[in-house]
Amino acid sequence: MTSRNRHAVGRRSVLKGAGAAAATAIAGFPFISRAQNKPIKAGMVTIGSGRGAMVGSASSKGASWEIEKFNAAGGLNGRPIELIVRDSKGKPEESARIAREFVNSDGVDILFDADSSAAAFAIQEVAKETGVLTVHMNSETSSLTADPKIRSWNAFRSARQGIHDSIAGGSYAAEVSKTKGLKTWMGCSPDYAYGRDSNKLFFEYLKHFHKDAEVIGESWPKLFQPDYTEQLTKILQTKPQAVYTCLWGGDLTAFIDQSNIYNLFAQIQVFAINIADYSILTAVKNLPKGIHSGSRYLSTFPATKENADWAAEYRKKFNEHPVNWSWENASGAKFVTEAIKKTNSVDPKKLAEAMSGMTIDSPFGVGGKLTLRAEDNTLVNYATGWGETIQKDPYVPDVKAVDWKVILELEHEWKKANKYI
Amino acid sequence: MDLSALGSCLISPSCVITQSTSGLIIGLLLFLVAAGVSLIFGVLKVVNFAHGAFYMLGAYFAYSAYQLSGSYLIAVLAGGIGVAIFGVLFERLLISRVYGSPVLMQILVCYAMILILDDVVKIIWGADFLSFGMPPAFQQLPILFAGGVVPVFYLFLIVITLIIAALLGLLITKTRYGKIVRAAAVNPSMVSALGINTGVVYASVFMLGGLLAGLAGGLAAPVRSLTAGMGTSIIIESFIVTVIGGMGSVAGALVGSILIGLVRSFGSIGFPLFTEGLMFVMMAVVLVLKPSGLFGKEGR
Amino acid sequence: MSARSSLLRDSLIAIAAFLVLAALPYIFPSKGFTDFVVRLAAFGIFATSLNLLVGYSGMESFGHGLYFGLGCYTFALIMQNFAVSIPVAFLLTIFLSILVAVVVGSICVNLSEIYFAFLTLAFQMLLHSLIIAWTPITGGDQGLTGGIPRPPFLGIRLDNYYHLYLFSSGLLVVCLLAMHHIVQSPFGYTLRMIRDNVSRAPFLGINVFRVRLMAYVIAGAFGAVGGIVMSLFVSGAFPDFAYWTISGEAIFMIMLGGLTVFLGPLVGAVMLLLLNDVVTKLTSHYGIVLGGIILLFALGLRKGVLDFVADMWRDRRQATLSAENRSEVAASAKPAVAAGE
Amino acid sequence: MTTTTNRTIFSAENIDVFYGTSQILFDVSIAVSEGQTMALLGRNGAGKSTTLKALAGLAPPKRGKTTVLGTEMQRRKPHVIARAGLGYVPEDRQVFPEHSVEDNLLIAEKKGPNGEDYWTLARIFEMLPMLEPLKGRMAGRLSGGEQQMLTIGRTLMGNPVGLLLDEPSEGLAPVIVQQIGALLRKLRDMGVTVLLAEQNMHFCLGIASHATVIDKGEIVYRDTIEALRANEDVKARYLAL
Repeated sequence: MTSRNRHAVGRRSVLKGAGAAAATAIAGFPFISRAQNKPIKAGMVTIGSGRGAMVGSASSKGASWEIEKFNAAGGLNGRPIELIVRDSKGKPEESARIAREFVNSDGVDILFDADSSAAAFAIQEVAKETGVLTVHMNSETSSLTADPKIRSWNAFRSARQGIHDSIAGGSYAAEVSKTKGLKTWMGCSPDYAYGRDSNKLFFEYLKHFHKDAEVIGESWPKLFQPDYTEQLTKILQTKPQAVYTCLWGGDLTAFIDQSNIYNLFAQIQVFAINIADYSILTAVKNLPKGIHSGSRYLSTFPATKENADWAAEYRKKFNEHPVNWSWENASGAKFVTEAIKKTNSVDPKKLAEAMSGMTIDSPFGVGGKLTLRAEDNTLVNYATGWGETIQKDPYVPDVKAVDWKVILELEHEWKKANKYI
Repeated sequence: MDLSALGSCLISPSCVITQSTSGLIIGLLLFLVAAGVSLIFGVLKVVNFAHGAFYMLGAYFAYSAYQLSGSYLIAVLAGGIGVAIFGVLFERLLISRVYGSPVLMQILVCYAMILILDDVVKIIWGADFLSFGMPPAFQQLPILFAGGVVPVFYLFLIVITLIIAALLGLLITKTRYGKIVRAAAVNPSMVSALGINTGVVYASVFMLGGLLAGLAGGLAAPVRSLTAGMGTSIIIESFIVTVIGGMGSVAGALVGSILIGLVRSFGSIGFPLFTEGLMFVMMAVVLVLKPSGLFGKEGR
Repeated sequence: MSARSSLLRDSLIAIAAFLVLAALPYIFPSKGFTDFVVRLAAFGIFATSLNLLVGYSGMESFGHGLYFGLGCYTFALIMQNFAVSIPVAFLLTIFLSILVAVVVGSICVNLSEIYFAFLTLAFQMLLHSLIIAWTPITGGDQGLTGGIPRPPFLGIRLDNYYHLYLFSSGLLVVCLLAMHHIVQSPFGYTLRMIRDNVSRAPFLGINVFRVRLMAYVIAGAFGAVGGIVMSLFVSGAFPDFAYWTISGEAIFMIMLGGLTVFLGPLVGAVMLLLLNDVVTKLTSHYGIVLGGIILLFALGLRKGVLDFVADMWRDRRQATLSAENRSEVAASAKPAVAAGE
Repeated sequence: MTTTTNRTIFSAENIDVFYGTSQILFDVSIAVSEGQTMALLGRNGAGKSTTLKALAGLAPPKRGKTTVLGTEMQRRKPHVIARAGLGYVPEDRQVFPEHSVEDNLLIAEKKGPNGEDYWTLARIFEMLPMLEPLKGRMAGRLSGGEQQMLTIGRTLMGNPVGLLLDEPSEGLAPVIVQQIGALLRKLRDMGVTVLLAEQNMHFCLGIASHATVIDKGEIVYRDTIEALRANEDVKARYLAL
């Protein structure tokens, strides 16, 4: 996925692509690096095709809008940022290749990783090797920044993080369990790194907050598995009181649709961390009420005017609802533009220094602030909470925010337990 | 591995019923796709890798038809007929041009088609996944049967796919058309010399395969999320079915599909992390012991 | 020309090719270029090794990625977990690949055509399932991350990109030379004879099973070398390298470049990698563009580029002998008759 | 019942046929007129089968033309030629082995070029009574002779105006060969136009009226079959084994 139009990444046409193809076929031969252009170049690696295509679509919108604002305000002394978006097709090795190509051939100043978690690790290797300023905008896998062996001085994460969400989820689920008397649990998470981590940590913190909780079964659908019947019937056989799932995207909608016909939600309390996102809420035709969900992105949470305005403007601009990736990428781009303004430079060392520990005003933060924590270059203080679904807008009317003090405390212990600190 | 869980499931009637229906439903939808793959291979000797994309198209056609008409029946028919037409065009315009070429060249054409169709779907219907929604008629509580749980919609799917399977079986074994198709699979030049236009036969087989895949896509749409690339997993399973059942055999495709469905549903209890591997083990075992498949003819 | 003198000639060509490759980074001083050649080395070796089966032996394997993935993971795992030198890990990887190829090959090579294709595919997917399921060792779907240690050996420091470039180009040249020697040897002729007329071979005292198995094992070993280069390039391993699509890509390289000419797969690898890189760069509609180009090749040329060139060359030479024979070839390929054969 | 006239039912005119790059037929011409049974004689590999295949459209000629009822057919697909009224019975009895005898016949059922519908299942069984009790049996399980009868019957089901028969006696027991000979005489008496490719001249004697001899892809002799019988020179040069 590529667009050289810095004003509207979302607007593409085949014809224009063909014209560009003809024009750059000679000049754009991949090995011949061209002279540094006037604009500041930012290269985004993301998924633009196949089942993950929506990642690229939302990510590029979130980031490009922020960049557009920066450019409209005059850029860096008149130098705008040019965002180049390329499709890794969901293959980590291709992500690594594109990232290297961005740095080595296109000479980008900033690398935006809006790809999968697996790709984030591959891109992290490129970041370490090349020293280019890198922002991971979608990867939620904690070890990417928590593990000092993997962490890099020039790589930041503007996405939410698995460990934070698990602590938040565990504490919320424990509250619900205590009031509803839920003891037996089952997990149904996708069988890949994110799913396994999220599942494991959720139950770890559930038990931390609620000693009586017991996991009596697990089922592991494959990522992008079309049919969850076998997992659903297994859940029905095991008869837990509650189920945790971190399925996401189209997998989650299929899971909800299929659960509905088994009448699962009436029999079992379901905690699905990824439902409260407009990509799911608006797509599912018969959204059951009473599912517990973590907040991904909601225009009503945080319940501020800034957040509601941002969502409304986004909708007007792109004719679709913003989603989790939108705010994560917007935030990543915002940190970078703020750092550029602050340092008046695109030098990676200066930018990294500025971004480390940086706090910005943001509609997505608790109290309107987001911070890139200095000790591990990762995002903290973003709005996170849980609530129950209803069938129509605002879908999750009452989101209970989870206290960041609790999250940070337990995160610290988790890091110690994993010998990261 | 959790063999004790599998054991205790097998002695519990409720578990057996629930898992069997889930195996049946997975298997029967798979059958509709695999039967087309098997038929096309049997008659044209073409490994139609693009068949998963046919299934995807069926789901999307059904989605749009459902948006326009609000009728699930019309949606499913639109999926089936739309893909049937597409199948004929694909065969006439592309695949028929590489009949004489090596198998790998045909696969190359199919692969190109998958790339193009996934992109076209993304352009027309968007990069986001779509959810069809359960038709109101099926928004009912599941039926309880001997302790097992069977959703009404799945019961409907099982019945309708079994009817389609039976009709397909009759079509292939009893009608003149079916006899010609089977004859063309064995000896196309002789069929041609008897005054039958094999080009039409080939196109019709693609039409039939497309119809089945399109119906499968439409039928499954209410419970599967629609995305570009949704055909990839089903095509691999279809090939496993085709190999296990025997290439070109409709009965083999049915048995193979149900077998895969059951392996998935019971495997998820006994080997939750290795169900995929289990299917490939099955395929390898069949290929080693009886390369032509359970229902295949030897020496072909 | 005797086998010996042709080996000498090939070796000279190989040395010249290597020297040219070694000099190129001074002309294109871009890491983009060296990256490209390293990837090309991985895929070039891999695709050519598959063509030993597809083109020279008539064994259409769909599961050759088994060896690419195996090579990639084995090498990366040995380097990460044991303090051995790169040549030792290299040889251990090849040894393991040969073992696996002997076992898998013994089961597969007796099957005919499409069944061989599917069974090899099944074994490859088995490895893929194993990689995905065996998370503690392989890293599962996340891949093997954390980088591959590269202790220097013989003055070669693979953590330097130019050294890695030289090492990969050297491997590419050596492997191609070795494979070319194999297909030109009596063994290579035996392979082609079996391909063209399998029923005649036993009458000539040829043990078809053994010859095929040997070809399969040789191809597997070279396929693993491609995987090793890839693991050095990405500094790790990903399950995609054992997925069926990797076999598919090698097949496309062969079909695009040509299967009747020894260098066809290498040319195909250049084409497919360039196509991928350029198309990914230029358009968001990657699938339509790449699919369209593949269709043009498949339906327009109906053969690989080098096949096409070779045929043209042959035709030109024959033109004086019989100007009209050529179109007859086309006419005899009537679909109705041909599809049933 | 028709009798022999001078109207040509089907013909080949100056055809050249290639397999790949090697030429098999050189400037072959042959015409069979209404009601005639013509024998095409020659050694194994002389080009008899290829001539029949060229007429049937299975080995399209590179040059020259073929006709059926006066229409040019050299560029036509086999099924078009079959529908134009030319029936082809291959030499190796290509029955559909997994279809029943009855299904083999029914697959081929069609009207002739002018709407003829003389041949029905009942008439075929009347003509080939040995097939009727076997009608439910898989064709692959029939004996060679039965399969030969079946392929002839199958082609007749298409109500052809002309029939190409490729070595119907080959590899069959003498008693079966006699039966096939009787069948061909019956067809001749019914006025069916036949081109009969054979190595065995004696088999043709009571059946064919005329003979054409082919050798190395070229026509070397044509006359009545009686004249050929008397011509020891031609027989020795082109037909002796």
